[in-house]
Amino acid sequence: MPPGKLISLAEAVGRTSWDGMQYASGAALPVGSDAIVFGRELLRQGRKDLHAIFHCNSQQLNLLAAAGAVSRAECGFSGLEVFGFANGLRRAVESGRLALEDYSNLSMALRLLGGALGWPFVPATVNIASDIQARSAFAPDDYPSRSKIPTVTDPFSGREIGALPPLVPDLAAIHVSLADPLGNAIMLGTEWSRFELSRAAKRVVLIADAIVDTACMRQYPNLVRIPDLVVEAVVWWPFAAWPQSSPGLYDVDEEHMKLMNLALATEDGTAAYLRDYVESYSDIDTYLDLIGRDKVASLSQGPTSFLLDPYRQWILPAEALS
Amino acid sequence: MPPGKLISLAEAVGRTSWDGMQYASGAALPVGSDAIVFGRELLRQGRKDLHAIFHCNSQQLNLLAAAGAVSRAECGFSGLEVFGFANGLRRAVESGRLALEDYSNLSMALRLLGGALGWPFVPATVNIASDIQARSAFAPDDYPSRSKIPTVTDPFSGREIGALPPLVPDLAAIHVSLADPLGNAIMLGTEWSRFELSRAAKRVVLIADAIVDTACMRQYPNLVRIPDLVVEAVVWWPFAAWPQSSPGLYDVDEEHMKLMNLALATEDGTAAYLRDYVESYSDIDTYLDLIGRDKVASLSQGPTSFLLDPYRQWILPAEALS
Amino acid sequence: MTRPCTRQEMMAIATGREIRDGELAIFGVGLSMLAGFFAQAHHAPGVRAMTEGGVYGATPVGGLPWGIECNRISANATSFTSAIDALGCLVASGRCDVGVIGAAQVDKYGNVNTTGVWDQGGVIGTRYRPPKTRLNGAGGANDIASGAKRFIIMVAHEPKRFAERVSYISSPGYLEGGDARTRHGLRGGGPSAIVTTLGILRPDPETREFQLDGWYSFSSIADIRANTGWDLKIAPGAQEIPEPSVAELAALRRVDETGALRKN
Amino acid sequence: MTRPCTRQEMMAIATGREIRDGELAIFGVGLSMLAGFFAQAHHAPGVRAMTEGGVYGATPVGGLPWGIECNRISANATSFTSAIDALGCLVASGRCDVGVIGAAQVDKYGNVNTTGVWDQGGVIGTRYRPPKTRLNGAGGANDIASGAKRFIIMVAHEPKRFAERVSYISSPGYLEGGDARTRHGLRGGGPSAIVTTLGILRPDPETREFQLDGWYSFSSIADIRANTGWDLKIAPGAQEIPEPSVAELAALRRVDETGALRKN
Repeated sequence: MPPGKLISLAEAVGRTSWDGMQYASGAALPVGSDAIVFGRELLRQGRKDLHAIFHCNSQQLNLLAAAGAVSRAECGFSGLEVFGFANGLRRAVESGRLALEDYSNLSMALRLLGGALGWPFVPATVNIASDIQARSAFAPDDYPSRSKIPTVTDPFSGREIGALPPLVPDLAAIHVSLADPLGNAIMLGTEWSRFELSRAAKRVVLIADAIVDTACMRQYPNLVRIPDLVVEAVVWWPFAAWPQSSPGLYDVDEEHMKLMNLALATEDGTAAYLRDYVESYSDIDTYLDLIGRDKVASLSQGPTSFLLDPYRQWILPAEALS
Repeated sequence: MPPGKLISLAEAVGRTSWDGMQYASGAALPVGSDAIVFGRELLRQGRKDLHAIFHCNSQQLNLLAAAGAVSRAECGFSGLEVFGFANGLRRAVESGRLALEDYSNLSMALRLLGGALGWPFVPATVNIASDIQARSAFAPDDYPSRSKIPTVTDPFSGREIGALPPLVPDLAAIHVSLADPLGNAIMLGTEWSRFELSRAAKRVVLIADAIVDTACMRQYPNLVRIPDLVVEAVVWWPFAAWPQSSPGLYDVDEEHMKLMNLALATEDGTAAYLRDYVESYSDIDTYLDLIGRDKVASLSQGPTSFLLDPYRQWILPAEALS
Repeated sequence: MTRPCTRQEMMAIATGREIRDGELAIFGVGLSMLAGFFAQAHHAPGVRAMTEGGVYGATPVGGLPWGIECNRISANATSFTSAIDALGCLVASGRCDVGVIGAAQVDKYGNVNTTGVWDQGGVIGTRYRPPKTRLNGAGGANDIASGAKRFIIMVAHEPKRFAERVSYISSPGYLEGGDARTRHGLRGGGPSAIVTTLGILRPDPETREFQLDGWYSFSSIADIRANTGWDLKIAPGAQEIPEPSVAELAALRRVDETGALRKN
Repeated sequence: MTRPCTRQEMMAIATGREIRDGELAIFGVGLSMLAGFFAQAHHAPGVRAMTEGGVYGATPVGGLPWGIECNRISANATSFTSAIDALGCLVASGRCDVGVIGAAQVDKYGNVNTTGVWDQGGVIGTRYRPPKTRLNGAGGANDIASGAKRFIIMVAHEPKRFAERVSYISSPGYLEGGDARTRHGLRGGGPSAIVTTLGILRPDPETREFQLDGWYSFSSIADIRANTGWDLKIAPGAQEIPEPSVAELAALRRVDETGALRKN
């Protein structure tokens, strides 16, 4: 059955990305289900001047920002949850190298929904009456801002609410637990806003931890929240979200989360991280070696492993995917 | 583990319904996944003057309208798909007994989403420039109507689009394939707008074809699109959508679909139908007898039966549910 | 008369020919779904088909589905989502390439009425009043007509169905003609063809008035004009439409295995 | 000093006491989640808890979750949906009874800054400029603060965190005080309490200025005033807050099994 839309990671990045593009990813919360391996490959291929659309910051945005590849970003949360502030992103923001436009976690998701529906604006009952509405990093002189979240008059009551600008990213690289070669995908764990993102973006590439036979999708069509008809390409890459988690497949690598964020706090640390963890592998095997085969095994035995059980029978082996 | 929120159908109707209420149901397409057994019980308990919110007409609305229990209705499609026009509904509309406010299938779903999100209005790029926008059965003298789908000015472009009125029904009776006693629910087949409805309505009662142990939900949390925290009560009723289908559980009963719609075409036929198929059973056993045990068995062996297979092990037997 | 197929089959094949491989397409239930799945079976294997309910990747099994979510179409789908997804994210958004809708009544600008039949000459007036005969309402057709890049109207060619002006616009065609759709802010491109049991009508590129573009081997210009409720113009280049090929008819009859299109 | 528990534990317990059984509640990650799950474990078994990501029915296993969607909280959930569902349908809509949020800086009207620290006295001016120290942004806290019926702010009580006026309103409290929330069209009721490592502040019913409502056995009015960056008023009826009961502390420590709250 493979390849269908299955292509290599390098080819996916080469075919769908360019300098200056609006690049959307992350789209899950900061420590899980992030297509960070796509971001590593963006750096390997030297992409720069990205306009990053991340519902929340993730280690991917943290890395891209630390490496100087992002000049504008929009997100709802810029930290790393219990792992603290995102050092790479904060350095880029504090230095003025990266303009970070702030929204909230709901408004980012609603903006993706608005893009998906082709709406000119999205009603906002949040972000109003705050500095998120009043201040714009993209239009610093517009204060109080009238261009970022302007008001709109409800025709029923005559009262004003906010209007959010919809998002239509050039590309979305979306992490999914399971995909078939046609591009149907199953997400285990919260979708966060990956459903909306998959419909908002002009082009969609799936980064899947495992590839399953389409028979799996026919057994569980209600789980296939991203259908093939919105997907351009599928990349198979185990541990694609590492060091972050993928519910059902692997846990957070706490040690590397800390090591990585510490490294990204400085220029030198970032250079070392890029050398050791971005440029250093040549394929999936050497990538898994880099993580460490013991760690791959232990992270796979997490408390959510049972969530994968119903689908294991359809997972295609590596031999079938080349 | 039962009862949790499990209550009888008669108690659910008695506790949550009243004359004149905004009653939402249907919420799947016309020949499937409709909580019609709740509608039959509304008639058994003599409810009247209902304001029906049905994304699409279904045999339930057709029946309620034929019986004279509905004075106002809003829907996006008023037919019965390949089974033709809905004779009970059309009689009520043509006679002027029932005011039917027309929307489209997308705008009904968006209005539920708007109710769910607590928005004052929902942007509309559909229904505009049509008689759906221009004419209102609820406000017949308002022509061209300015109250039903007024215009709103997009603050980004200055152009006008439509504004849909959100829906917040008093009660939603939602058909689901599987529920647990806590009120977590799995829908097999398209959700249509049941997700949005479950968040828009003030109160939610689930009508489930089968009850499963909560362990099923913990194995498949991504399938639980209606979580217990929005659900007030759960009613177990096999073949709850009959004569319509429930993907994975039973097929459409073509013969009864036709018999029923033919009956609802006349006052006499409706009276006979109410006597024979609404007032005639006293519990689940006599209801299944009415359908016919052979038919129950044959309709259960449909081409989608395999969709239920993963969940069969958790289905609680009738003995556990009383 | 020894037609190679029924009028309904010819209409379904002519509609299916309008659908191109790889397109994102939405089909209603009934005849339009058969037309779409015929196209998929014959010349557009890569058509990305969906239904209003968000059923993806399916082809019907066991004959014409009873409805969009019915088990015959649910049995081999790869994804089920929702109405907002299919009709909103994929159609009203402007992403859908082509939709197929039916009509009880259509007018010379391709406006569609599926809502009702009114007495007094079909004129409702400036006060809403219930129809003499209530039909099905707009369903998803209004959303397709508003948002799809183009759509095809399938309709039986009878005088009562082809009006100078529909009583009620359930789904917008070109409204008053010309650039009216743009002025009213509709995103989609409008109807590209009216495919009937007698032939095909297409809009004039300027006025958007529908003109006769083709007739079948078993119909004629005179026949079609006699069955059209406005003074139908003949498009430059109008001609007879090729009969179904053996392969086309075989593909259609595989899809329509219960013979729904052969009943009249 | 022989405190029965750490300051952070006291803060978590005092926060948990604000949550009532049966309420629809949303907890952020970290300390606020521990406070919420403590309430559920101790006196509010029927609390209907959710996270921003749409994780329902879960209680964390194996210690403090790393994040809202992390495996420790995914392992025993009954439902996973999405951000729009949790933060939109259930919180911004006005349905959620209570939320718990953190703060880097809070002011006397309960406005919260989690976005940054600016130099020049923390005044940004009328042109946007990047912060000297970038923090985490609003996350879902803005949505909770805008929409929840009430919310509780959990914050370490230090002078730099308690300002007359926050530099940046990431999440709105009572804005300029009085009925400002209503005038600005915010749906939710605003902050009902600021629970700190030293005590509890509550808003004056008219002015909405936060006043000292209670102190812990190990703190005092003087201590709290010295650590507050505005001239803190004392509410009528302010008093010492009861120490944790044995059952409360046991419940908290069951939830906080890795001792995250006992580190300082």
